[in-house]
Amino acid sequence: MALLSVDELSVTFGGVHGRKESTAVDGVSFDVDQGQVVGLVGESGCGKSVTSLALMGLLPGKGVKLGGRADFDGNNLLTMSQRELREMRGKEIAMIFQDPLSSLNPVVPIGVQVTEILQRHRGLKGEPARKEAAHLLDRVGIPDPTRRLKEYPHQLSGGMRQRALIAMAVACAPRLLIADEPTTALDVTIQAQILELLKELVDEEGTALLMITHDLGVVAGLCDQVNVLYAGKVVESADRHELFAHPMHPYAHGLLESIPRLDAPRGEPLKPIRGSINDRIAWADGCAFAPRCDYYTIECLTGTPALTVPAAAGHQVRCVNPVREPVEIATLETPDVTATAHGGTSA
Amino acid sequence: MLRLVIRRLLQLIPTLLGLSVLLFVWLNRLPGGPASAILGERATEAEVARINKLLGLDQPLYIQYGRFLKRIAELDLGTSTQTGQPVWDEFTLRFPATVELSIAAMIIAIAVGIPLGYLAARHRGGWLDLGSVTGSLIGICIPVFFLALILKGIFAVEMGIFPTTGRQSTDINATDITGFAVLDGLITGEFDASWDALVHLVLPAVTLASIPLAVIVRMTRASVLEVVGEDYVRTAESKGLERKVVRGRHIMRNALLPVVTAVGLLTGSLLSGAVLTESVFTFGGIGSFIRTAISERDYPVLVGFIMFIALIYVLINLLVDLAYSLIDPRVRVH
Amino acid sequence: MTTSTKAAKIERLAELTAQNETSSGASLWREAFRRLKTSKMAIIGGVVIAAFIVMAVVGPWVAPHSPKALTWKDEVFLNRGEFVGPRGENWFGLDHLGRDMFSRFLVGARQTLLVGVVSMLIGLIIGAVIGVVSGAAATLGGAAGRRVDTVVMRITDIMLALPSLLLAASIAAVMGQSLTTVMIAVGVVQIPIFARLLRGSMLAQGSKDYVLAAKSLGIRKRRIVVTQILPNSLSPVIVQATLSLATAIIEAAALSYLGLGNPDPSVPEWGVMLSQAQRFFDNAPMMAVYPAVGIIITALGFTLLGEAMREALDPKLRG
Amino acid sequence: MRILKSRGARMATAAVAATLVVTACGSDRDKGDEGKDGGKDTFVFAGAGDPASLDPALASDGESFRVTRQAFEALLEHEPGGSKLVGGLAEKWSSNPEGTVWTFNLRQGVKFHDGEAFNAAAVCANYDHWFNWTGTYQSSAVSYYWQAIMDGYAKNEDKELKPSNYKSCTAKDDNTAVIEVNKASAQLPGGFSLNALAIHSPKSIKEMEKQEATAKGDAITYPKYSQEAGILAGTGPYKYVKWNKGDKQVEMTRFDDYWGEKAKVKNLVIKTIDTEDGRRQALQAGDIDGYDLVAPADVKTLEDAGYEVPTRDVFNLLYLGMTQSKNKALQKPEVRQAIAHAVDRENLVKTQLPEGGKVATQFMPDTVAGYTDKVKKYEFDTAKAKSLLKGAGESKLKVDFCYPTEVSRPYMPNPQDIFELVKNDLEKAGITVTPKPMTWAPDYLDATEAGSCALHLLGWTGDFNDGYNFIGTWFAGKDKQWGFDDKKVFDAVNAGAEEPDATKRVADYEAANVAIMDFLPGLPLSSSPPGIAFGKNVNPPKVSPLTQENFAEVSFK
Repeated sequence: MALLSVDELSVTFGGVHGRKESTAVDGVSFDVDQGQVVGLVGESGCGKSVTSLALMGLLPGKGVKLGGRADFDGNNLLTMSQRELREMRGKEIAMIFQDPLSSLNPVVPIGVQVTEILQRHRGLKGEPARKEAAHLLDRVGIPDPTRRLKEYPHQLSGGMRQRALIAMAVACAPRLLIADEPTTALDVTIQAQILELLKELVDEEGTALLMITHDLGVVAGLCDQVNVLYAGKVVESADRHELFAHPMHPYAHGLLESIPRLDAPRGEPLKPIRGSINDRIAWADGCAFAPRCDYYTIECLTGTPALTVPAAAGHQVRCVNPVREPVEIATLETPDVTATAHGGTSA
Repeated sequence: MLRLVIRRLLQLIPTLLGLSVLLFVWLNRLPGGPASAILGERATEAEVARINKLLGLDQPLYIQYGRFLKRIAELDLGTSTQTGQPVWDEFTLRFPATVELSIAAMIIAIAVGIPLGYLAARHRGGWLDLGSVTGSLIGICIPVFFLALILKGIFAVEMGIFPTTGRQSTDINATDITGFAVLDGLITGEFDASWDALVHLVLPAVTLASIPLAVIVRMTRASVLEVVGEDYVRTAESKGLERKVVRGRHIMRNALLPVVTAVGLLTGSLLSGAVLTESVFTFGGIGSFIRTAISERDYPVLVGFIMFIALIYVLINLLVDLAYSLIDPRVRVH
Repeated sequence: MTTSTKAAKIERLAELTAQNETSSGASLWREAFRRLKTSKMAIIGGVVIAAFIVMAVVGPWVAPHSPKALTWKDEVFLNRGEFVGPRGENWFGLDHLGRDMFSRFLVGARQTLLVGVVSMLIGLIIGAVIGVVSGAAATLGGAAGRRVDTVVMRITDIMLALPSLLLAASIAAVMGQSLTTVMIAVGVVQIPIFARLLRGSMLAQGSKDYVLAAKSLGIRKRRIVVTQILPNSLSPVIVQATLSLATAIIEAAALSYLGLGNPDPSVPEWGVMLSQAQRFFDNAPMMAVYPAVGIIITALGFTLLGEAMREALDPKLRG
Repeated sequence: MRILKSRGARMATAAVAATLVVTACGSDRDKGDEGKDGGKDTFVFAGAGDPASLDPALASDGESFRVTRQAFEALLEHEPGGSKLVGGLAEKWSSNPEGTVWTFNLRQGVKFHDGEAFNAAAVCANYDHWFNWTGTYQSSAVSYYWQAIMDGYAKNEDKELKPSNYKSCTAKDDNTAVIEVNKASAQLPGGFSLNALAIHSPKSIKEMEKQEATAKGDAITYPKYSQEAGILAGTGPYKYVKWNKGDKQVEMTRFDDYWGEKAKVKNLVIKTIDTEDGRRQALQAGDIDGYDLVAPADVKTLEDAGYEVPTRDVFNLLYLGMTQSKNKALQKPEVRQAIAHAVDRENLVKTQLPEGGKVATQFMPDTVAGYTDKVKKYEFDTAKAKSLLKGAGESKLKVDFCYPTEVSRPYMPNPQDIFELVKNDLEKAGITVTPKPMTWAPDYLDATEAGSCALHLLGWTGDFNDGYNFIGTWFAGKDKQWGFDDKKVFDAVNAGAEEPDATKRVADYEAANVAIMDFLPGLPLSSSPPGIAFGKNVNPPKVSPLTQENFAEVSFK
């Protein structure tokens, strides 16, 4: 059975003192198996980060309604008590955040920020903790770790900071690692290195990785299974090759088409998706993507489209009239991470 | 670090000089001298004139200012017209009392204010939040002397829990070493004296604490609210750290930065609060002394005091900056 | 293309950025106002202030008796500690000289408001001028400007260094006692605060991209300050102004406690009334409580509104 | 009205307090009580201001004398609780008919605090010490009373000083001292009773003479010995232990070799609490056992609560001063009379002044020899005031009215209130009054002395029982404060000044009073005793019109 299986997860904000409710995540389901890398793709605001926070139990208690279930080997994360979650976090499930600078405590030395988690979950104190911390920093490729331990975040470079964060995340060899846009805040070259590092770690440890990104390049480079999110719902879910070969949902299709192609003839314009995520309609009335959709027909407006399996097994699509013709992707087979890392900028 | 200290102290000099001129020009526009202060209705014009002549108050302003500067240069703040004693002695005599009071007040303000502010922030919108916010607002809005009167009326006169005036009961003659009544008791082992002094401190300290307390509560609250939303707190949570670690190491250590600055500035303002508080409780500190100095136009004392305050103010800010650079690594670098 | 047209284009661009920014400033205001209307603090504060202002305006007309005349002077026996409490014709009772407390309270509101507003304005205007000068100098003045700035700030340093009450007291002492003195004294204390504040937020604005852009495009400095920096620097000042009204009223009360208040005690002003009444706190506590509560509530009103405005204008405090 | 002391009020105040009281639970009752238990062998009395000097010779204010009086005694004293001169350190005294040679038969077996014996030599040592003062000691800020009584010094350093009236002091024998002056003076023998001229131990005087009073910077520095216990030694029932300036208190202890009845309570502490309500609350809370200058409003309250609130006889005078040079209208007798008629002095005394207060008909209280009923009285009559003004063509009279703030004088417990009442009366009579508040010292005193206040409130507390001590201070000659020149008045006043014969002198004073009240240079308002209060468990001393209470008489119930 899956390590993490999310089933009809929904997150609703507001409702407290007069603020109107808004549903950020609207019945999302997906699984993550042992050692598997699963991508959660979509433009910002599609609810992918909220999903991750919901799984970690990091959403504020007040003004947030959770629905569905998210079973982490058998027990539902959503109903766990804070105390249980505290036990779980950092040890079983760890998370890497988007902005390494703001995600590190500016007034606490890196060393402490690493050792504190070791102390918490592995009971390491003092010298041994420091040794282990140094070892971790070394492992994530931070040179001269013992010196770095004493330094403060502002003294590190962006890449280093992200490495440090990763070091903390993997410190207790968690079984699931959630990475929320881990590379977005970094320069392109660094991005690649970080992705490489993640890849290594996952391969070595057999850690499952839930990669949350808007960057199809990252997905192409890393993920086994990909879920495309739009307006809080999974609109397409397939394994990497299948998706890149035959994206069926017009949105996914659009995303892929909008990747600038290195081999595209000069002068050929890019093909971005029209409009923004704000021009949408409620899922209840029909397909939220309809307003931006090239293939949109009147049928799209008859209630929420169901997740169907029109083609290959395990390739689900939430669309009334899926796209049939494939897109040519320069990087379809064995995508080279560094080449595509700076690819998708659709959102 | 050392350079910072030196630079600040150098900056102090022009400040004080400017201040001295300012004050001198001000105060010398005031009429009269010590004569009528001493003699009351018995002072006849002739006598006033004679005494002013004796003191050289009849000489032109610039000469007087010359004398004044010379004195200042010799670190001689002059002589109090109220008491006929050197201003410096009067200060050293009374300052410990005020310092003791201010410290007590600050301790109350900090010890109560920071936790309260934190809790208010964490239970935002809750009754505690509401209570402490309104409380602190009232604390800012209630005239200090009125608060003093009420506290005194209720806890000293009605209930008789605390004494109404003074620093120590008259029958306790504690040996005076540092001038800090509480401390002296501890040093000499006269614990009853210490306790007695402490009991005398409570009401004035609480009164004096009201404003800093209010400010600290609100600052802490605001700054905790801000920090709680920071990414690194989320990171800490994502590591599954115990609550107290998250609170202490990750929230408070950042949230307190602005509060530290505030505390520094407040300490300055305490001294003017002391003027009112001490005179309501006739607390034998510099505050009540200054109050009479104000109404009796004891210029040497006023000038001396204001210079003194300016000095303290600068020193406190210096300390704040040092403290700041100790707790915030980002400052240390440049 | 010719340089002239190029320059023109640059100008246009800069103006666009400027408009863009200021308009965003304007929308900030609209946004803030919207938030203000929903804030409980603001509503309570607003109501209190409104009530206070109404009282100050109509008070003297609706006052049932003369606030000055010692109409019932034969009924109060100070030397026997016999005061007259609330009764039919005198809702708040009589003061220690046989004047109608209620009328004095009503009329006192006007005086109190007057003191508060005028002294706040003194602080605001002078402080603002100083602040703008050094702020502008610091943002655009180059080396010389920075020198000007430091000098000005030294001066405000000195003023800040003095305990406000002491400063006020010595001013009152020098200028002799009068209502004007009180207002000046209390106002002067506010000057450095406003100066610092305005300068601070101007510096902050000065480093914003749109200003840098405008600068780099060589738009006249005065223009930048007037059209761009100032409008966006005002919000904290307005907040402070509201809060200052509260502090002014309280400081004024403190001054009259130190005997430096309004010279003519027959003219009712809450601060004066309070400091007079505290002598009889034991025999007639209410005599002190009325003006005291008046002061506290009013100050509270202004503080609440000020705080609400601050929260509304400062996105950080929202959540 | 006690209703005001209602629960409602308390709740209101309590509520306000409660929001802010944070740690007010930190103490326990008995500790708070210690002051009171300790009170059994320590009597704590609160005055309104710090003493200026522990040496009475350098002092000129009541706060100082309140302290020094317990430790020092003069040749003559006033009878306990009265204003009649009686023997002090001198049992008997007499003078020659010219009133220039004063012979004192000294009390025997009197010891000073430093063990020295009291004798004629000691007396002369003191008088010669004062007479030979030099430098700053000659400033009236330091030696006011010597100048008041004896005019000048052996070598006057300031030509404006009058030549000294003091001639010599000789010790006829151990117990007989003879003091000679150049001419008879109204200041004698009263002056001999001043505590400022109290007798110090010769040994201590030697020490004092080593120290200088200096005038440095902006102020006069009193010699060190006058600021601490140690050198100073008198003959009083108490001797100095310590002047704790920080805690604003002078601590004294019983002098066991005192010649008379020894002090009943072992320790005496006189401390300063500068506000009226501060003192009252301290008494109510049991922090002190008594205090002076009780606010009139509190007298009844304290009495009802069972405190000892004895009433002093009046020995002071409050008047409405008029400066004719400042406001020409005041030069018209009708205007002055109109003002006199306009002011409701009855109401003032009835409502504002403490119990025992009296309306003043002339410029001396009825306890002083020279007081007479034959003076012209000006009853309250607004209508008459109006018509007088009309007659004088001053119906639209405008006048400045100065009053002191933040001060309470023995004759004027609450100047601001008195000002408001008088102002109100004057306005009723159609006079426009411009209030001119000033801080008591220096502004108000300087202004009034310089004659820059058309109307003002001032007064006087007698030093000893002699009429000249009152009227002489104001009307002995042209004075800016009054700004008039009227030979008739001046002569009448001075007639008594150099009259050696006591009875004749009194007659002169009565005549003077009549003359003054006919001319009406100002309006005598009232004589009122400063209130004094003691704890419930205190047997108070005889209270004195000259506020010369002797705390040695105090004992606890």
